[in-house]
Amino acid sequence: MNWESWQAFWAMGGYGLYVWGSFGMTALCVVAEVWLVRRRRVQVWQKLRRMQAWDAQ
Amino acid sequence: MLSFLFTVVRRDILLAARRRGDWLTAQFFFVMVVSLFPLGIGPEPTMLRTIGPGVVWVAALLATLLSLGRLFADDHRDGSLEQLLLSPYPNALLALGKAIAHWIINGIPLLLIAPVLGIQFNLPAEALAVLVLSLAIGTPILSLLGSIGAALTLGLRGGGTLITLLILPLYVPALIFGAGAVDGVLAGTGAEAHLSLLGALLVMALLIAPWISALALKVSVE
Amino acid sequence: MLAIHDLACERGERLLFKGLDFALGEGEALLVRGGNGRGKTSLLRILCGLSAPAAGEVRWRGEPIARAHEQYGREMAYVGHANGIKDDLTPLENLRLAAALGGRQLGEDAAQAALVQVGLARCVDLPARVLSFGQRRRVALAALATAGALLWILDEPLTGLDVDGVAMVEGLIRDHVAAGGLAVMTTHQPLALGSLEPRALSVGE
Amino acid sequence: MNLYRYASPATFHPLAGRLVPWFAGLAAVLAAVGLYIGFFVAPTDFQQGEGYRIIFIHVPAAWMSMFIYVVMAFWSAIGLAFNTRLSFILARALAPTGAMFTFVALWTGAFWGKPMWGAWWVWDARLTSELILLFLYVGVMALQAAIDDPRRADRAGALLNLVGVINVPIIYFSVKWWNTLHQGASVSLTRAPSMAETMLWGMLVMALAAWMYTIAVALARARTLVLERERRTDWARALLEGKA
Repeated sequence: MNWESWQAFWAMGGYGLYVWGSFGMTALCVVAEVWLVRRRRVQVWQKLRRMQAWDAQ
Repeated sequence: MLSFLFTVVRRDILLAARRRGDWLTAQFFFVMVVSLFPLGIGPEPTMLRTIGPGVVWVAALLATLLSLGRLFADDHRDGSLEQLLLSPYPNALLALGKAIAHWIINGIPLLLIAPVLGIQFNLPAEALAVLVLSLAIGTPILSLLGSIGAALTLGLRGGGTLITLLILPLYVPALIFGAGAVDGVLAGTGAEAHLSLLGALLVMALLIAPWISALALKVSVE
Repeated sequence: MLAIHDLACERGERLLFKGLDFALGEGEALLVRGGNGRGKTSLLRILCGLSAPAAGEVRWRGEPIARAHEQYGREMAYVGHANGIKDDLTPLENLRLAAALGGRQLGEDAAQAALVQVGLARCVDLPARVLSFGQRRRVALAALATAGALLWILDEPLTGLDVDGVAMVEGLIRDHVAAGGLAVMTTHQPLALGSLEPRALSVGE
Repeated sequence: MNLYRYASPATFHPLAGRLVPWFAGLAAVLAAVGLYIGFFVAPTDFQQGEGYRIIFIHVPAAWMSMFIYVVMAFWSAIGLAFNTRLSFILARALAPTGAMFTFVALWTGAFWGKPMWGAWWVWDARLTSELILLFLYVGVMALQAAIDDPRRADRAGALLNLVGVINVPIIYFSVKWWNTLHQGASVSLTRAPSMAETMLWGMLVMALAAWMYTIAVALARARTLVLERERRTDWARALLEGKA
């Protein structure tokens, strides 16, 4: 095990800002991308359903 | 085949000659952009000498981009592009002819203006010669690669800004070798290596760009 | 000569037409019918090779046109919605340029004669910019007449023309077909071709 | 096996729908394992301390950014050569993820560079090429976004993609050349920490996780695109009805 305590883990031997800044931004990008893809899917579903209902009339 | 190429080139030059106003804009833009740098940075001669080659080259890229927007747009609007594409010759030849004409109309004036601007930047005589030489090899590359961008963005909303986004990254190698050649002279390491790499880029662009822009024209006109 | 087989065309996500078949021989004309937005122009653009069909193919002398680019380019002439006339050149220069780009020689006298024939004798030396819409259309038609093509593809050739102009186009088409040429055209106006009865093709019904 | 069957949108849509959760799950598991190795197994670097742990995302992100561009070019070429719509859709679905990884590589590069060389940004050959790669991604996406007709957008994007992929090595080489000539101004990046075996494993597992993630996201995006394009076909109509 590398870390003696949670505190040491978060401090990353003084590199906390850089390490967590990198991992944090990566996590943020991944979450944002997944969210955008899902939202797009929902929007397209709604749009297509509306169009189909319109066509049927 | 060759006569078709000549006809396309002659046609574009004739059309540019009938519309000198449009054509001069890019040249004046070039002069102005370059002249703005000393005003922004200060008149210190050694500093100007260091940045001079890069500034002239970057301004040449921007001036080329400015004139590329019209490369196919006018012909597209009045329908003559369709007629050109239907001519009994390979479309790549048409794209090559248009790029050559663009270079003659827009590239050669840049070469002629560049030494004057180089003097403003305190460049010594041999550096000026290499600057012109590097532009002479480099600006055809800019026209050839630019024709791809012009063909892809044909008829799009905001095509003028879009083309910058598409094409500038592709201009990076030409910029590096072109400005580097002049830097090489200033630093005393010589310019041959840079110029021959620039020449290799030109050969590649000549071989590839006309085909791609012909395909892009077909896609855009469809 | 000109044959299309099982042709389909899509615009955006919409299917404009499919399963279109016909063959056209020498001395025949084809009138493409269909309302606005039904794909008449799309069909003509596919026929001249500017657009690719979604399915099927167009053949000229038995060869797919994509492979016969050079020959097809020599034997086909297209007049679209846009005239393809440069505004900064005179009609005379326009005609001679069009001929040169098609790989043909067109002397000044021949070009002049063609312009006189379409009724532009007075505007030969004016830049096309100052001509009216109908006059510019006539320049395009003069270019068509001097192209020496076997197949004419005409998209709404009558738009913008006055009564004389319409009669002139009708005469051009009649002579062309009578001399063994082929013509494919669309028009919304009545077309009086005398004894020539064009075949009809409906799209997108 | 009939490959064309899988290339048909009607087959692709449900198939991709079934595959996405699997790839997403695999990505999550691999990422968990990779992070565990990265933080708890891999030892502290004797030169760079704990700061080097950024390598576990930086390097995989940089790999992915380049791989994805090449894969996009592959699908673009297939699409242009064989006129298969699905290949264009796949190329298009990959672009945003590629751009995301390029951005992550740049960001983590900056956060790594700051403590190691004292600067957020140096004009190093790799960083500069990566930046230009980001521009190339943005260019393709902007071009496709600007074109309304999907057919034209696909083809134009594919052509630009091919030009880009020819240019990437040239750009890399030219930037590297430029970099060696201006040596004084920059710091060499090549001094990677001496690679312990566990570090290599951590990076490989993270790279695999990134691959799985890319496949999952690209398939999900492609599914939406397919549905949008095929909305007038019978299968899409039936599908849209079904969920009513």
